[in-house]
Amino acid sequence: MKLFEYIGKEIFSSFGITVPRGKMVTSPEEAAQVAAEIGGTVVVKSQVLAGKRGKGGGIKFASGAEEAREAAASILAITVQGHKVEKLLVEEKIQIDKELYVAITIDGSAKKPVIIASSQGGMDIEDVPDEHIVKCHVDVTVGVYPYLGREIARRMGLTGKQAANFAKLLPLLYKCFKDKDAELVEINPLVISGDILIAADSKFTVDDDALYRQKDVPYVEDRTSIEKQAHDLGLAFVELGGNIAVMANGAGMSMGSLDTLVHYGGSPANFLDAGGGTGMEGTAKALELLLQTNPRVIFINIFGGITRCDDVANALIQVKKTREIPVPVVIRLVGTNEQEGVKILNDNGIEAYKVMQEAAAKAVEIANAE
Amino acid sequence: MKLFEYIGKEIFSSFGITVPRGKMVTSPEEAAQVAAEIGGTVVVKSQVLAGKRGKGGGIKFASGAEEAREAAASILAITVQGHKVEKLLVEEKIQIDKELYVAITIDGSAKKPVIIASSQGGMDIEDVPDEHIVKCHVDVTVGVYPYLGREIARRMGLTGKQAANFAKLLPLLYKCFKDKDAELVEINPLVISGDILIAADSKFTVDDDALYRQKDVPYVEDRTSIEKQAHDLGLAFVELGGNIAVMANGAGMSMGSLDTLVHYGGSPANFLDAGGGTGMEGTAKALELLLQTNPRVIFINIFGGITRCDDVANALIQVKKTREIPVPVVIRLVGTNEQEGVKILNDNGIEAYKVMQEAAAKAVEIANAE
Amino acid sequence: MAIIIDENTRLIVQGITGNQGRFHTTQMLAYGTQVVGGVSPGKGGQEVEGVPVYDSAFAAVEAQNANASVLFIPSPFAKDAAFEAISAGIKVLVIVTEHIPVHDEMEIVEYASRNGTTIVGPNTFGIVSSGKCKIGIPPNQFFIEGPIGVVARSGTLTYEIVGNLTANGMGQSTVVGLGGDRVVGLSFVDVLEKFEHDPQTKAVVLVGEIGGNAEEMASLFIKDMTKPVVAYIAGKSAPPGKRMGHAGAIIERGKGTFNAKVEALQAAGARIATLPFEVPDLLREVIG
Amino acid sequence: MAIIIDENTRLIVQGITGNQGRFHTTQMLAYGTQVVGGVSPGKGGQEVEGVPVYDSAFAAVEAQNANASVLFIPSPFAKDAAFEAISAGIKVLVIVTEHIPVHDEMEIVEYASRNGTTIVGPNTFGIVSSGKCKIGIPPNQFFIEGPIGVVARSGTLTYEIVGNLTANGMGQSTVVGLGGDRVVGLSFVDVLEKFEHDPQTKAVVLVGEIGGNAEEMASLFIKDMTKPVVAYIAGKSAPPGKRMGHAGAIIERGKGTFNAKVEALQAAGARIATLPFEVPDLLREVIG
Repeated sequence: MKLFEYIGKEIFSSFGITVPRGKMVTSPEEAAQVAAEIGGTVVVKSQVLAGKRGKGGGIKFASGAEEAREAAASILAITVQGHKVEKLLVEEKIQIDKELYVAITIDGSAKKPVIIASSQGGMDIEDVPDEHIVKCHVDVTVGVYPYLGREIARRMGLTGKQAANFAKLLPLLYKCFKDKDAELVEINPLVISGDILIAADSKFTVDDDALYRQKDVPYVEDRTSIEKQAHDLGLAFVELGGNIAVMANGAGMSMGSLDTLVHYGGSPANFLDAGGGTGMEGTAKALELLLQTNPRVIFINIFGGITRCDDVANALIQVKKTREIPVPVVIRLVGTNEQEGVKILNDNGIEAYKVMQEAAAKAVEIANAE
Repeated sequence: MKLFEYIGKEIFSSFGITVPRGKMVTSPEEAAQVAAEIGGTVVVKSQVLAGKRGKGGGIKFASGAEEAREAAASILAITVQGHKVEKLLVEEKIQIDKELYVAITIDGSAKKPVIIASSQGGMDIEDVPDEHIVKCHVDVTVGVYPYLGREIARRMGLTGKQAANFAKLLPLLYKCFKDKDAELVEINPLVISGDILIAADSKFTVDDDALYRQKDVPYVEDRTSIEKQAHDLGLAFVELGGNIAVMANGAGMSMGSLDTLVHYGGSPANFLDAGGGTGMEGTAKALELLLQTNPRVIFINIFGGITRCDDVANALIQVKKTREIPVPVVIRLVGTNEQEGVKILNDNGIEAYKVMQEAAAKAVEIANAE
Repeated sequence: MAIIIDENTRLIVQGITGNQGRFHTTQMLAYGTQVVGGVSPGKGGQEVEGVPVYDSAFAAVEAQNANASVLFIPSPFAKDAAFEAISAGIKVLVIVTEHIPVHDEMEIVEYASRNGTTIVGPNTFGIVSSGKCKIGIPPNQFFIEGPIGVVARSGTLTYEIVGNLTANGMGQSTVVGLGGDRVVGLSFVDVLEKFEHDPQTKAVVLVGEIGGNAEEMASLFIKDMTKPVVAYIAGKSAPPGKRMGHAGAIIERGKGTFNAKVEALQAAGARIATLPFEVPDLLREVIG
Repeated sequence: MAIIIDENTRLIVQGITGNQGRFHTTQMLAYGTQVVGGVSPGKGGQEVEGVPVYDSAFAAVEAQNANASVLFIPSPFAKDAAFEAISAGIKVLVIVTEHIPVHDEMEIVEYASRNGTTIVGPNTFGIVSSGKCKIGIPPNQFFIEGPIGVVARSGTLTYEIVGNLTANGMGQSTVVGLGGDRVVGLSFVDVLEKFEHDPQTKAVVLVGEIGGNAEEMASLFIKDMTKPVVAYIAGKSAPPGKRMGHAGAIIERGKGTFNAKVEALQAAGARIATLPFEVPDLLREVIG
């Protein structure tokens, strides 16, 4: 789960990391008030889960309450990188002597956290040449000590108080990363302002699988309506925009199904991993979801392991009985309890495919028919 | 630093370990009031840094406020194991189905914490046969997980809810041990009361060297007046009761000096490690301390490494100038700046020994002279 | 021969008294796996399908000389159970559980590596040394003994491919599910290395997917392998920035794309199946 | 020969710009130790007694190919500095600092053991391979080369005994200060084992003290040693329950008494010096 900038900064601050003075607001009036409280020049930043907000007009400077009100009103009226703006962060404008970059994320191949730092902050880290990037893995049983901060500061070319302050910051950032079950904490830019280091932005992603123990992290919704319904059912769902609704069991199998459909010239409406062992009821609800994508055909691809073919067949029949299914259903059904499943389908006048590619080709044929 | 039972229990409770309801009081009136609040039978326990308080009359049961007042008055009037009683803990009397033992301390030879547990609590762990004691070292980079509690519970013969509750308790106790820089946390007895486990007593020793970062642990004074003065000077000092005041540099050297004095028939007044590199001023203050033990002779044994012999000599001369030293001083002085030191002493009419045993023998001779 | 597990593997099931644990214990016994004990705190002394249940993994290992374990334990408790197994001396630990927090996974993997325990998973279907031992949840009927080693990140897709192999008369030496999470115990390279040295294995099927750089790392090893490798990579049609079910299956910041993986594998000499069902034909070409 | 350190040891001094660090750098250089660098964050580029100062241990190790380090760092910062040295690849780390919290010491020792670093101390005078290399704080003049290995828990007492040895013409191969704290890196057994295999060492002096069970553990090893051992145990006259200066020197719950230690050592064949000055005579008896 990605957090808004202002939430990430609140967390940083609670761990002792310096952030600009500021406050989240939702209206031009509040923005004016906060600007007045802060005094001087403020920056008004759209709070959306996207980068490059400045280019989309999502960040404006303002001198005084009136300008802040206007800036807030104009940003609240636009969409930034496709996101409607509902929240703003009004902050003091800080003195920028230099911009650094620092992040901690998870390196799956090393199986460890990795610290990424650069003396060239303020731009995408992907655009920074490798020789200006310092990377360092963290032993999770040891954690991050100040010495690691000193060493990384040295490799970034920092000296004196700035190096000492970076050495203080890094263990705090790691504690943040670990205590909040983060997948990513990123400060870009980390601003050098005199000798002080200030987190001028925050990217903060919390591991979805750890949300059950991160109750005090405010929930941020970043799913479409259907994706949210799927999530509430415990299903992995991604909207793709095509016209073939797809259900398969297993993430790899689902991707394989999409690839096969595309291979035959089809256009999938979604990714849906119905999971292993989802019972009849879950399967029925998954089918209801698929119908919401308004497809021209539904493609079901089941290789029964834990999933029982008869459960899937019964679920399909059940949905058919309770509501109109306005489009054809192409189903491939093999594996556990295959015979029972196929019989149920046949008894209800539905053909079942045994071979995935034949079923996929059929689904594409229906979808692409005039 | 050893903590009183009631402080240890407050810490346990703050970590989620169940303790009896109760409160520390310092007068019979307060004891009566707390007993009334608790209701039923209470136990009034002397708060002194010693074991076996029950045998010394330091623990009494009382039904109701009046009895509690009387019990408190009687305990406040006595000394328990040589300690004057100034504080009492008034607690609810809990139902005792069985008494267990659990402690975590430091095993110097394994260089790790060690968990010690027994199904035979309520007595000194030294008196429990080995086959009823479960020991288990802790990897400090891993810590204590519930599984270790389950396994130890199993080896203690616990089952069902009691085992499950022990498995919950152990990680809390370890967190307590680690977060508070403890050298020892001991619960004896750990009372089984129905399915609940209650810490009916606490022994809690915090590492003196970590007190600088354990500011919220209340300070408990357990030193004699001279020992406290020595501690405030950064010197290690132990009162021993004899008539030869001893100062040496280094703990081993100090012990060796005592051993040598005893070997020659002497009786040391104290252990004093003047430390390495204690300057002139510190040495002078150490000498002042020695005089407070009212010795018949002062024995100074210096092997100068970091410590400079001229500093020690100058300190001695300085003290001699500012106040009367009413007893003879026998000094052995070798090592760094030995010549300078010996010259200073000789210039002031003091002889310096070169060989430790000769000096020790001389000091004993003076002390034992009629 | 086979890799990681074989007919001498003595398995305990942690969480044996739960629905999943009970069901798959039955299935594993039916496949021929030596399930020698189960663990369920507070239920020691019971039996599940004739398998004795113990209160702790230590007790089970002590009593049964077990060397492998499989976790059917809900994610919030999985780390504790994994540490227990590793502490108890288990050498192969299969973690079926999905949705374990990734910080827990990093700690499990680190602790296992310090103790010499092989972790299969988390979020894996498990591992099968066909005809000898199955640990995990795949359906029994598709796994027959033979010369093909299979290593995969995803589950059902692997059944599909193994089902195709079996239908084509191509048995498997060992089928390893690495797991779908971002941090898992075994890498492709770890398993490829073992297949390279396993006399039974004649060719290897690698089932990868978008996200991460595990396939790219694998290609560095494949370059020097003597045994042929056929690879299928799922997610060709997946859009960037979207997590395709698996935590690890996401193209972020332009990394972990289908094309990069396929190019790396092809350059290393692997044959690429465009769709899952092409694998048997490609295998036939490389092993003749 | 010698043990742990020798003429090839390349030392860095962490905390070189402090009073202690500066003073003892001079002393160690005077003894002939190769002090190749110092560490003092923010002071990189300076020199102390001609020794270049670096901002981090990593920088110092990189530039100077150092393999040993000594800490003159206040106790609250000692753990950080020790972890830095170990991470930077230092193989012998001497921790002079006293009053380090024991929980920090346990973590340092554990991390060192995982990384193959030998820890001397904490709360030690250091280690001297006489005539070759001195790391730590003992006065230079008493350490001359010879056949006697010395291992001790306390400092000044060791100077006393080594001073006596030197006065009696008995040089030392290596003198090791284990440190006076409850948890230290090296044990008597670790050092005795090295002396047993060191060709230069003909006899060993063990300087112990009350508290703990290090001497009892040592006696188990001494039993099987081919080289003679003379032991002195300080604290015969110490009362129980009182900490005699060192954190480890305390008789608690009847354990760690003088008598228990002397009996164990005697039973193992060690000769016992009742007082420090008896050591040379006893040595003469055992090595003839």
